[in-house]
Amino acid sequence: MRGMFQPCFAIMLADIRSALRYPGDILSGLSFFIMITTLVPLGLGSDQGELARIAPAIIWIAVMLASLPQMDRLFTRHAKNGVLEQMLVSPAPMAMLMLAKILTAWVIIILPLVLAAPVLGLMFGLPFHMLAGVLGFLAMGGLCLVLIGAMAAALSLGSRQSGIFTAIIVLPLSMPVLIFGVAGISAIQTDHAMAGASTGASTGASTGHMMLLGALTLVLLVLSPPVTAAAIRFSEE
Amino acid sequence: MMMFDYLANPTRFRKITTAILPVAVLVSAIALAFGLYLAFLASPADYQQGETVRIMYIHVPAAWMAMMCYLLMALSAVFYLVWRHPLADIGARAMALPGAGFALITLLTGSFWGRPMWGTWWVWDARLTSMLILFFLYLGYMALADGFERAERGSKPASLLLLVGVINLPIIKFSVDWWNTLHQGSSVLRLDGPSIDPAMLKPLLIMALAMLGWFIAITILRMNTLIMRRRITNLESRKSWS
Amino acid sequence: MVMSHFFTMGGYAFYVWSSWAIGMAILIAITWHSISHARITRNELDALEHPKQQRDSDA
Amino acid sequence: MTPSPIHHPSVQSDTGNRLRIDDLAMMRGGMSLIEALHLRLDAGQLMFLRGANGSGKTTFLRGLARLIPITQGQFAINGIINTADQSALMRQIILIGHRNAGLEHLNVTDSLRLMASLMDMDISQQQIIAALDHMGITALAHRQMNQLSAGQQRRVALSRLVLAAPQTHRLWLIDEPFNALDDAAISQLCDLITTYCHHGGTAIISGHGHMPLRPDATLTLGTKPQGVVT
Repeated sequence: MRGMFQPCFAIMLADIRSALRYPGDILSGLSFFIMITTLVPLGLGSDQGELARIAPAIIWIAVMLASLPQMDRLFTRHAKNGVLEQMLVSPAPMAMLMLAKILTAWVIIILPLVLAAPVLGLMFGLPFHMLAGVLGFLAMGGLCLVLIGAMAAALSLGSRQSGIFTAIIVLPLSMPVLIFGVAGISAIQTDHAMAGASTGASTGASTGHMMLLGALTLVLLVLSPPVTAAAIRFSEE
Repeated sequence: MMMFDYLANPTRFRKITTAILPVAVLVSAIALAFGLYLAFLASPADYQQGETVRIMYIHVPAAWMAMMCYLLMALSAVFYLVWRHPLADIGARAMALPGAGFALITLLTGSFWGRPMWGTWWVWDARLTSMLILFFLYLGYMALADGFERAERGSKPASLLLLVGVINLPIIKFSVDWWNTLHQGSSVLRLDGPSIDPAMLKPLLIMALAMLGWFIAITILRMNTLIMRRRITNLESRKSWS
Repeated sequence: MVMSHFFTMGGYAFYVWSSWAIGMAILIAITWHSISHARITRNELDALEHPKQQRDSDA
Repeated sequence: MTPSPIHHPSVQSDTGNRLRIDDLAMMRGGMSLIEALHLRLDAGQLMFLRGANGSGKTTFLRGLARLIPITQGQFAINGIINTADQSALMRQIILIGHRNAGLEHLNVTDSLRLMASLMDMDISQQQIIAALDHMGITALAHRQMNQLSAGQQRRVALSRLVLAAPQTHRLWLIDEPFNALDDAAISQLCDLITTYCHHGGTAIISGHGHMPLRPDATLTLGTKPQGVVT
C-alpha cells in the first residue's frame, strides 16, 4: 500500500520544510505564548503560592491563544493556490492526508510551546520534577486542540471572517480539553503535595485526568480527519 | 425520505404547515395556561427546596427542548448531507434560534435556581458546562450557516458542525450520573421509572407540551420565511441575469 | 394558597419570578423576531412577484 | 511506475471507450450548465472544450474529477464508473486546474515532488529534471516557487503532465492551459499533448477562442442543444 502512506509523508515533509524556511509563524506563536505567561505574573504580583495555583490555567489559556491564529491559517494558503484541490483528486484517501497535515501541525504549532513550557513552569514556581507530567498533559491536550482546530479551520474555510468562526467553533469543542488539562496539571500538584506529606506512594489523581484526556484524544483522532476532509471537499465544491 | 419528497413541493409544504400552525399555537396556549395554573397554584412546594421548585417547571422543560431541538437539527443535517434535500437544511436553520433560546433559558433559570439553593450563580460542573457548550454550539451553527457570501454555501459546513456537536448530547444527559456533581440526578427519564412526585411531574409535562407547541409554530413560521427568502434570492439573481 | 404567599414565594420571590420573567421574555422576543421577519420577507417577495399590483395599491 | 492491470480487471474488458458520458447534467449556483450530455472518447483522442466565461468548462472538468457532484446521469473513465471507489477513479486522471497548486515556500523541485506523491508516483530526481527540461525550466529547479512569474509557475504546474504517462494516467483534464504562456511554452505544451495522445492517452483541454492543436472532437458549452462535433 505505497499509495496510502507515501503522500502522507510527502505532505509532512513539505509542511515542515515550509515552516522551517519561514519560521516567522512559529516564532510569533512562541513569543505570544511567552508574553501572556510572563505578563500574568507581572500583573498578579509575586505571591509564589498564588502563582503556582493558577499556573495550570494560565499555561493552558496561553497555549490556546497562541495556537488558534496559526490553526486558522492551516488551510488558507493551500485553498488559495489549489493544493487542496490536488489533494482531493489524489488517489490517497483525503482523511489520511488530513491526518498527516494535523500531525504535522502538532509538530509545528504545539511542540515549540510544549518545549517552552518548562521554563515558564519554573517561573510559576512549579517544581522541576513535576515537569514531565505537565509536558505530558500539554502534549496530549495540544494534540486535541490541533485536531479540533483543523476541523474548525476547514469548516470556516472561505467564510467572510474565518478567524472569528474558527474561534467560535473551537471554543465549545475545546472546553473539555481545557477542563481536563487544567484539572490534570492541578492534580499533579496535589499528588506531589500528598506524596511529600505522607512519604507514601502518589495518590495518582492526575492519572485519571490523563486517561480522560487520552480517551478524548482517541475520539478526536477518529472523528477529526474525516470531518476535516469532508469540510474541505465542501469548500472546494 | 418519503416525507421529505412529499413536503418538498413548496406550495404543498405551505398548505400542510398552515394547517398545523394554528393547531400548534392553540395547543401551546392552552397548555401554557394549564401549566401555569399547575406550576404556581396546584402543585406543592418541595420539602427541601421550598418554593424555588417552581423554577423547575420552566427550567427542566426548556432543557429537554434544547436537547430535542439539537437532536432534530442533527437529524436534519444527516438528511441534508446524505440526500442533499434543501428542506432539511431550511429546517435546521429555522430551529437554530428557538433552540438557542431554550438553551439560554435553561442556563439563566438554572442560575436563578442555583443561587438560593447552592449559594452560587454558576459552578463549573459537568452538567452546567455541557449545557453551556450546547448553547455555544447553537451560536456557532448560526454564525457558520450565515457566514458565507452565498447563503447556501454555509449549509454543508454548518451541518457538519451539528454532527460533530452531537457527542455533547449524551454528555449532557449522563453527566449527572457519570460524575459526582452539584446538579441533582435525573428523576424523570430513568430506567426504573420516574422518581418524581406525580404532582410535580404533571406540570412539568404540561409545560413541556406548551413549549413544544410554541417550538413547532415558530419553526414552521421561520421555515416559511426562509423558503420565501430563497425565492427572493432566486428571483433577484434571475433578474440580474436577464 | 394565600395571595401574599403567592407573591413572596416563601422568600424566594426574586429568584422564582425573575426566572419566569426571563424565560417568557426570551420566548416572546424570539416570537416577535420570527413574526416581524416573516412579515418583512413576505412584503419583499410580494413586491418582486407582483410589481404592478404593488404600485396600484401604493397609488 | 508500471501500469497495473491487476488492480483494475475492468479496464480492458469494458466497451473500450476511454471516457463514456451518459445523460449527464450539472448545475452551478442554481443554473443548469450541462444537460443530457452524451459523449464518447477513445484512447488517443483529444477533445477541445470551448465556451465563453461562465459557460461551465471548469464545472465540467471538475465534475469529471468528482470535485463537484453531478445532478444526473453517469460517466465512466476507462471503464470505471463515477460511483466507484474514489481512489480507483482518481488513479485514471490528472487535473490541471486554474490554480497551479505550487507550494510557495518550497523550491520548484520539492513542490513538484509533493505533487507527484499526491499523484501516487515515486519519482527520481532525474525524472523531475527531465520534466522541468521538457517545459524549458531546468534553470528554475532550485528557485523558490513564490519567486517565479505567473508564466513560470504555470510551466511548473504543466510539467506534472510530463510525469503522467498514458500507461498510468489515462485521461488528462486541463483547464485553459494556454493562458499566461508564451509562444515557446505553448508549442512545448502542444508537443507534450500530441505525444501523449499518440501513445494512447486521452485529453480534454478547455479554452475560449483559438486552439493551437487539431482536436478529434469539440464540445461547445453554453449553447443549447449541446452536441459533440467530431
